Amino acid sequence: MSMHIGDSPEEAAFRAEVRAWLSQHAAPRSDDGGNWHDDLHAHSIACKKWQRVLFNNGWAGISWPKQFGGRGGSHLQESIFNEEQAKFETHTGLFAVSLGMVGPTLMAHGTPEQQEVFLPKMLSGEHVWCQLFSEPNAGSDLANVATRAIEDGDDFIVNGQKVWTSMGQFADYGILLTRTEPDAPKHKGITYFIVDMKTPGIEVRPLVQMTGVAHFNEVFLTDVRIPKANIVGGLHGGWAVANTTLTSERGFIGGGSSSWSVDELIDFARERGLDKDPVVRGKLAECYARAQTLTYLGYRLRTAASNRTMPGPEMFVMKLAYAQHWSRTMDVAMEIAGAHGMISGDAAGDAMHWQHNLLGQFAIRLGGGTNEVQQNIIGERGLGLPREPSVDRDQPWRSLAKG
Amino acid sequence: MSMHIGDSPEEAAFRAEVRAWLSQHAAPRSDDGGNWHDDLHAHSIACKKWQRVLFNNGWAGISWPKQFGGRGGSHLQESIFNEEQAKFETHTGLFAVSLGMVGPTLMAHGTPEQQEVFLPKMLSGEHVWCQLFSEPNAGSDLANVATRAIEDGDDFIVNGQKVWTSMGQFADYGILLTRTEPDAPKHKGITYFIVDMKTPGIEVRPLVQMTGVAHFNEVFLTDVRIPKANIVGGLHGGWAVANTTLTSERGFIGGGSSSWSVDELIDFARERGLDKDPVVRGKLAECYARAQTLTYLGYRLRTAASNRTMPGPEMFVMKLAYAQHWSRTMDVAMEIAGAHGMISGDAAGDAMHWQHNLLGQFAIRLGGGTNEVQQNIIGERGLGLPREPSVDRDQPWRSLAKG
Amino acid sequence: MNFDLSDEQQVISDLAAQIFSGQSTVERVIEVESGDGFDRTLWNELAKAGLLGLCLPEEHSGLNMNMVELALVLEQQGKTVASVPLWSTSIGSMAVAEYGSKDVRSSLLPAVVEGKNVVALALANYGANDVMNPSVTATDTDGGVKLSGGKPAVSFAQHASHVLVSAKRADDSIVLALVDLKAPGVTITPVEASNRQPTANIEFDVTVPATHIVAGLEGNGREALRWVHEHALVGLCALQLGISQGAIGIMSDHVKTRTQFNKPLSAQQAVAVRAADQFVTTEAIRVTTLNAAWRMSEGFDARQDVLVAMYWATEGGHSIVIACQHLHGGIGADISYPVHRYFLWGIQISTELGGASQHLSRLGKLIASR
Amino acid sequence: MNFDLSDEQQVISDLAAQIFSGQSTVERVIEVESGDGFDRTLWNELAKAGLLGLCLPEEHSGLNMNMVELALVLEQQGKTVASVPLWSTSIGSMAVAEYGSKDVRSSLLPAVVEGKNVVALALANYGANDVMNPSVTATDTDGGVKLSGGKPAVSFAQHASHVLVSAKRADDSIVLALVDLKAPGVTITPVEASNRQPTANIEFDVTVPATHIVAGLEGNGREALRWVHEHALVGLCALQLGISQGAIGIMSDHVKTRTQFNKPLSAQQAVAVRAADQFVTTEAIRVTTLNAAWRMSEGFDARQDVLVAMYWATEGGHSIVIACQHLHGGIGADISYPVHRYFLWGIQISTELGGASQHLSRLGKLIASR
Repeated sequence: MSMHIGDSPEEAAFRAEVRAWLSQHAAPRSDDGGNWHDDLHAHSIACKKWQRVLFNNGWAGISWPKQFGGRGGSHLQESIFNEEQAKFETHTGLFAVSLGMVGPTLMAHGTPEQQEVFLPKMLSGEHVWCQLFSEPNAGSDLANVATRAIEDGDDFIVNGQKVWTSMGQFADYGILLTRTEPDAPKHKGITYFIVDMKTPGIEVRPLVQMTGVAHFNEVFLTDVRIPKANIVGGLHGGWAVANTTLTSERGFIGGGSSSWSVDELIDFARERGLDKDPVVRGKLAECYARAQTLTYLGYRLRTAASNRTMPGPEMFVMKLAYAQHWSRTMDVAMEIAGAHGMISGDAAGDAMHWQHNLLGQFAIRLGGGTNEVQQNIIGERGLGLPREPSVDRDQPWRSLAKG
Repeated sequence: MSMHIGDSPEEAAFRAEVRAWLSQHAAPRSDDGGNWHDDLHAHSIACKKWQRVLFNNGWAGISWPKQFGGRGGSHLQESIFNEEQAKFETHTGLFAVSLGMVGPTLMAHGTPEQQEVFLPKMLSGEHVWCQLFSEPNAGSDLANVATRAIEDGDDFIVNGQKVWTSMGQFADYGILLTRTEPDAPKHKGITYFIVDMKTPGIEVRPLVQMTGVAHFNEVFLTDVRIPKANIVGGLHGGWAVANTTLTSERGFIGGGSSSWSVDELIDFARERGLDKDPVVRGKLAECYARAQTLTYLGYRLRTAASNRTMPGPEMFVMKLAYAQHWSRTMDVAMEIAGAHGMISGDAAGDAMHWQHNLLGQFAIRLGGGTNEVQQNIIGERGLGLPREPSVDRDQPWRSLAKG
Repeated sequence: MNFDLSDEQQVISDLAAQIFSGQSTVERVIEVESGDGFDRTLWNELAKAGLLGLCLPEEHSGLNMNMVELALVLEQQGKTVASVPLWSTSIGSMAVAEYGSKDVRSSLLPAVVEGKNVVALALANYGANDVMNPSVTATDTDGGVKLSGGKPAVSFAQHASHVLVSAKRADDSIVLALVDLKAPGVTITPVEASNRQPTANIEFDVTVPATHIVAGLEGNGREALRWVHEHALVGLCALQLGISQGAIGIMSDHVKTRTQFNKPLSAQQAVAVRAADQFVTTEAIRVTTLNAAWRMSEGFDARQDVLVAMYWATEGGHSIVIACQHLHGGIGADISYPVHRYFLWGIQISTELGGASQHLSRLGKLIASR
Repeated sequence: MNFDLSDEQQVISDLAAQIFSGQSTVERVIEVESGDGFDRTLWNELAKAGLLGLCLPEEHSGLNMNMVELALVLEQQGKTVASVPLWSTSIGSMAVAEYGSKDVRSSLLPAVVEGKNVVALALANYGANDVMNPSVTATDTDGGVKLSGGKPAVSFAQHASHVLVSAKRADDSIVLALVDLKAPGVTITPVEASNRQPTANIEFDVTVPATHIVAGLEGNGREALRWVHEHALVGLCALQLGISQGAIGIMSDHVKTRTQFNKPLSAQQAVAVRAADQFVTTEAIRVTTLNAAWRMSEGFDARQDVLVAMYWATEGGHSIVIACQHLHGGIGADISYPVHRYFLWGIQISTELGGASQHLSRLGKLIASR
């Protein structure tokens, strides 16, 4: 098959079909990138509504096998759909965890019953999922989770605290990492559960961020009872399952559609009378170059996803490049914004949009593992550097100092 | 005493005196920064000649006490002298190690006899000194030196290999770090010697660098006999003495006069017709800002040297800022040079000067400890971060794996 | 040559440190933030200590000091992100003392020293924001100057008694006017600022009496605006110096105590190195700010020096607060944790009165056209 | 959509890898460096494998491939810093094949494929070096064009049979001429290049017959020069991609094996992170270079794509070779250790045909004036 960087005739036809359908079912994207930041609740309702439209029209889970209610299409088709969808005023963020992370994990590791019960309702938008992974002392070092799950008859009883649970306040189900064997080394005593968020003992507390909204939550678990049937990947076998979830997350964060584009930034510079400034032009060019690069890195990932199993360090490269691109572009945007860059609220106009994204950069830098975690993985997988000597890999988790 | 950023009236008078003397004894600096890189031998002769002129006129060792043959002046006066001297076509590099590192070390740790024998001839330029510290497996980790010194009557017999010995091919004496107690922890079994470079068993092999010259040397020591009287700082007490030497080196590298200036870079841009290019102007401005910053960091160090003992992290800050400034400026210079930047030799004209400095940046980045070593020290002393956990601090040196 | 603070300067710095760290605790900052955004208790303490008249003439009850001392005090404010209009009040009142008529000086300054008058600064402009090219227009009238037009993002406008505003006549000459914010024809529209300080846009349709035209009646408007601009910039640098130190302090504590992979973050790959780089940049802000403030205090031309300091305060300060925020990981995103305020202030100061490119452009022009 | 190489492209890449890594060992590079700087043995191998006619038409014994395949081969050259004039000969002969008269094609190309003719490229200019504004002047004469003026730093000029040179008429129209380097009126002055490849300045005072005016007789000079320029730039990107990988490979081996403080360098603070960043940048060079080469091969407008790739090849390539050199510590300064050649080549390519700012300026103009 020869190299082809762009749509093949079949892909172009698919794209045209998608665009035609979208233009009938959604409004064109507004200038401010769909400024839904301010009202998460309204956003969540819009997401559910749109997911239902997708599902009813056969566009939900484009790359998912038909047996799970998907369209049975290719990853490439899904990417094309997402690209086109981003040009319309559509709301999708509520299902990022469900479709991007939980779905692939359950397809890979779930029992047939779990797949049958949960996957279709994920696609239809009936169930919203959240991720209960990070803890106050288990961030980059996720394998350090301390939330305890203790066997009790046909159930486990769970106690602990989770943080950075995106959209947790809207979730029906969660995927949950727990410690079930404290005397095993830390990677080997973890169990992965599906948990119904309405189970007694679960309290979700929103965390307000700099942007003024509470995208993330703390989740407290007190004597939460979960049936054994909800274990994914076997008792103490949760680490491998978590890795499937995380790999999906990194791909999502690296390749997700943005709330902004370099074209919009160029327009912004033009409105501010700076598009002829040679220094600003050079900076816009750098942003453009980075955006193009991400496009091609994305093309390469798609090719890999179509032709083979998931590649080595490419996904981590993409995620790092994306975080850099986001942060650099926002710096340029704030320079262009000038005094306007300091004002929030309606008075700020377009500048507000960029400020939101500036403040939002840390979710990109930190989600799916910090930049530093990615860099270490690239060092190992891309350059063959030895893993950083670890003092805690083989010791019982219980014996490690807790931070 | 009130803040005064610049010469006081007394200092201005001293500067005028210095300038008057210099203009009688030296030619103004040429445009290419005194392009002595090509002929080290001629350079070494010119250095000796100039040092003798300084000595005969009472300008050698301005801040050295009179008892050691110095002028008994202040550090500030010495800085003023160096600043003015840099505006003239003077050669001084050969004595950088002698005066900048060995002198201060012997004044602090030498025996009265060592001080009496060596210091005056250092000042007069009769003796050239070199540093025999680094080894193939002891670079950043200098305390890992493996060159062995074994007691034999009134002498020690030394075997080993040293590298990166600056100007070693011209040196009369060297300061030498050796391992005298392999069973002690690595910092505690090191002895610091003065060695006559004409002692049998010393072989100096020049290392040609990218610039085409051999500023550095490898030095092989085979059964080299050194009298015990040449120990500085006591048997096994060499590490503290070495630290005095290194601190002096960092100050020298951070504050030494450069072979280039931002003014020259601006002139270069003007010659190339790029001084009105807004992007180039912005880059020149950044270089200028960095240069000014180094000036004030230097002022602060001088103030500290005049008023108190040597400060905490300031010297390391200066060295890092200097390395960054050098490297950034050379990047800008090569952009300005364009196609000329790729040509060496006479045909290159001014571009050659900048290319030399581009290639020379690694000496600045690595001399006196790599940037990373400085950053770790700043982390400890500036921010109070705990020292990186060391696996080898307290174990016998002999038991450590050798790289 | 002496780069050290004098004993007197050290006293001022210590006094300011004591007041700000004593009064403006994290709890207090949160309390003020949830109120009207002006810490009046702290403001009164500063007045009592004489710090509101630090650089004002003795005849108006001031301490007659200069920009270095003010920088030392603003540095301490930045360290605690205390919400008081010290920067604008100090710079604005200094401009009045330097250029204003006897009338305006006597009416404004003693009340500033007592903490009763608060001055806002309206130097930034709508559009491409060239401070030397004001967007408010000035028209001479009988006995005064009429101002028309708007100024964006004036901090503390809603709490100030006066605003020092720059305006431009049709012939491009410049006027600096001290406007009473209660005067009819002044419209204040509060806006949200990123750093959550009280901030408003102001529209002017007002005639200012000649007594309150601080500069520009006698052709000295441009020079006076440049003077105010340079002092304002150095004030921002000093604030940013404090903000950088505050952010680095919180970050250092975090990386020392936060354990991941069974060792402190500061012992993880790259964390210590990145932290050290922020320290180096802070030192660059420090020495260049002190130098610019000192040259100004001595009456030397400080144009290039101010731009050098501003380069570090914008480019460097920006990267410091981003790094400190980043090194906190998820914890930093929680706004009940204090580091984010330093991030917001740092970003704000990096854009207030122009970003790094703008300062480098001006500096480049100065040095390349020598 | 397919970003993978085709089987045929993979074969070309493997073949090139085998030839370059087999022939151009570190020892051989040193040997060639101490001789005349042209590895003729390797050149003959490349000819035998057909790689010198890779992108030339079949009628002239070429393989009729295009820029992607050439990029794959140049990447392998970069990895081994092999000293052969593959870049200039390929681009120069491709330009002749694309624009040249039948006469010049038949006389030049078959001998290029056989390895007998070597083509140099004289695109850079004295002064501010705008490639589209040649410093050699062209004057039409009877039956040809007279060239006057000089070109700096032409690599392999002293070993080439021909040079493709850009020149400008008084009316600003452009001429591309293939000049016989043995012709009277051509003066070759060898100069030292930073990357130690044979290089010379050339002075022209020569009349080129119309048959050897490759473009510009019929008003297509500017278009042809742009074509050559873009192809030459992508060729440089591909070389830089190889150089970056070579440098990173040596650096990785070093930090894995070099022990300091009783553990490998790669486990020291910041080393692994910095190494990883270089990998990310190399991947950026790779995907943008492949994209630009592919678009060119397909005949699409690739102006912006070439500049994006050049941005990474210059800015990114430059920082990669500096980081790799730096991470070697003192060892890298010893020129008997191979990493410094990658540094020198990387620096050279970063300045050849303009630095990063120049490419960003052009790109900025294109995207902002849409």
